[in-house]
Amino acid sequence: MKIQTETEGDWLTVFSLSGELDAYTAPQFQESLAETFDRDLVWILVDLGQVEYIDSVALGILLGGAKRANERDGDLAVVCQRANVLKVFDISGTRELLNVCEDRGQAQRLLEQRRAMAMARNKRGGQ
Amino acid sequence: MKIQTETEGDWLTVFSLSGELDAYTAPQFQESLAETFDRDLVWILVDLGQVEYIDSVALGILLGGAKRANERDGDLAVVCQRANVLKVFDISGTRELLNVCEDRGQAQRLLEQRRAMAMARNKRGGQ
Amino acid sequence: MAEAGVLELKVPCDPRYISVVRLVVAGMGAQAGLTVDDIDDMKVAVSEACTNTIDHAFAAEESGSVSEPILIRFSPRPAELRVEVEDVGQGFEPDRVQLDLSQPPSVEGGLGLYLIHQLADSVQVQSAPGSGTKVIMTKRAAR
Amino acid sequence: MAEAGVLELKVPCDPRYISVVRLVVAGMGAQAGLTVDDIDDMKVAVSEACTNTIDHAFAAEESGSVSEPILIRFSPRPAELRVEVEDVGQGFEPDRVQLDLSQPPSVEGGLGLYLIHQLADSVQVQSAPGSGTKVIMTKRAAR
Ligand SMILES: Nc1ncnc2c1ncn2[C@@H]1O[C@H](COP(=O)(O)OP(=O)(O)O)[C@@H](O)[C@H]1O
Ligand SMILES: Nc1ncnc2c1ncn2[C@@H]1O[C@H](COP(=O)(O)OP(=O)(O)O)[C@@H](O)[C@H]1O
Repeated sequence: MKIQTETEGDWLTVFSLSGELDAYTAPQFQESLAETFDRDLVWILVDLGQVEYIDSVALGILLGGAKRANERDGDLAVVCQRANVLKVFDISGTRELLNVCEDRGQAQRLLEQRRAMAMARNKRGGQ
Repeated sequence: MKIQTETEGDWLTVFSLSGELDAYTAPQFQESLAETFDRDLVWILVDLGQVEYIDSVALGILLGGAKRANERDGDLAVVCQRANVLKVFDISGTRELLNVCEDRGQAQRLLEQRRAMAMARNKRGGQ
Repeated sequence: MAEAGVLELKVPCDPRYISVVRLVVAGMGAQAGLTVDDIDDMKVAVSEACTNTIDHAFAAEESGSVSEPILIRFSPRPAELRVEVEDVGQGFEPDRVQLDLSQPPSVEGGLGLYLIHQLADSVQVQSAPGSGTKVIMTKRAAR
Repeated sequence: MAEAGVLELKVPCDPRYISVVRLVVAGMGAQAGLTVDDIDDMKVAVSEACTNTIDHAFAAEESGSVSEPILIRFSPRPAELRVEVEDVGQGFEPDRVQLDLSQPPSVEGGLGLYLIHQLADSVQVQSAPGSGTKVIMTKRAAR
């Protein structure tokens, strides 16, 4: 498994993963994710476009990431096209929870909208 | 493994193999080869362009085919580009014996020349 | 001794080897005539069973101690792949691990057995505290 | 029981499974850090040893009888893959199988052990009539 990390527009962290995400490799991604939260970045896009395999270990890490992001008023979205990977999201009923999108643009727009809503909420709360 | 057989110009039998040639799959090719000899076809081109793996079992079948063709005044040539397959010919010292060529055109020209020579020999012998 | 026609794999209880187990699932699945999609399903199911052994079977032992290997048996039959994943670990009571298969577990964790049941055509979990665990998964080629 | 850090494969004495053994060679070779070329070499070497067991180890038994499996042990060490292929067949006298490694065997047959010696970095053949055969092949990552 390979992990590439970028930051877009100072607020969005994009992870591009490739290879297989299992009990051996996924913990490495979990660490990268933890570092992101440590730096107070709570908007996260995980691109699984090049990932050929995931199982419950990866799912657990993604769910944990989404939960942590939500708790801190952020969110996480997943990009994925491969049928076998999508199937794992589908049968575990996590497609909605993890904001699984077909391409990166869609995922980024979704997170932008959520962020705009969160900022509006905070503004109202602050008044 | 997959085997495709064609006849070119009524004299040349071309086998196009793909996949892996080992103790399980190679015997199937051996049968096709035997049928060719049964039909008195002794000029044989074996295209290994799509073959990813060979070992001593395939080598033995090819050497047996070349021997049988030579005994009957014919010949056998092999087409192969993949480094790992070429390596098996190289370390077994069978590259010459099996007329290993880089492409099909080269192999076909080689067999055409050998056939012209064999026909000339037979003519002289017959006079 | 291996049963006739059965391929056995003994794998150290270490996550680094699960990807190798998946390679064998792919090879044996192809031999049994499974489709690529069915093989993908079995890769996840078998990996989950192995991950469970690594995570739960020897949980009580201090880390660093050498645990017993995972034993994986592949029985390719015509148009069917049967895989057993067995350990001699602490075992558990399958009945007490509530498996409501009508809906996925909502919390993190508890997904492994759920996915196994969803992805294999038939599943048997044989386990009891103190006597190890055996998970038997079967995928049929023609459905 | 598997040694710590050792992966064991028990394969029926049937050529259909040799391709699965090669998949494991690929997976374990990658873990040991071998290059693709070195993995290709080991695929041939290990396949040859398996083919020998299938062809020679149980030659005396009538066909159709169930023979003992091939036992294959993979020990990945840092930058090295060691593979043992073992059978409990009739064995042979390695010294009487003349291995002139300076030139390839000129006749058909007798190529298997020659290729093994050419492709692995080091080879040990342990065999004796009546007591089975073990071929130990090692490939180092950095050369
Ligand atoms: N091989 C095993 N050995 C011991 N306990 C196991 C084994 N497999 C599963 N279990 C038990 O079943 C529970 C549910 O497993 P699973 O559905 O895979 O979820 P998770 O692994 O996330 O807990 C585990 O928490 C564990 O208590
Ligand atoms: N596992 C084995 N069990 C018994 N005999 C073996 C085994 N491996 C090799 N041999 C003996 O060594 C000989 C040489 O083997 P090899 O070099 O592979 O060539 P080939 O298989 O073509 O005969 C075999 O003919 C056989 O007599």
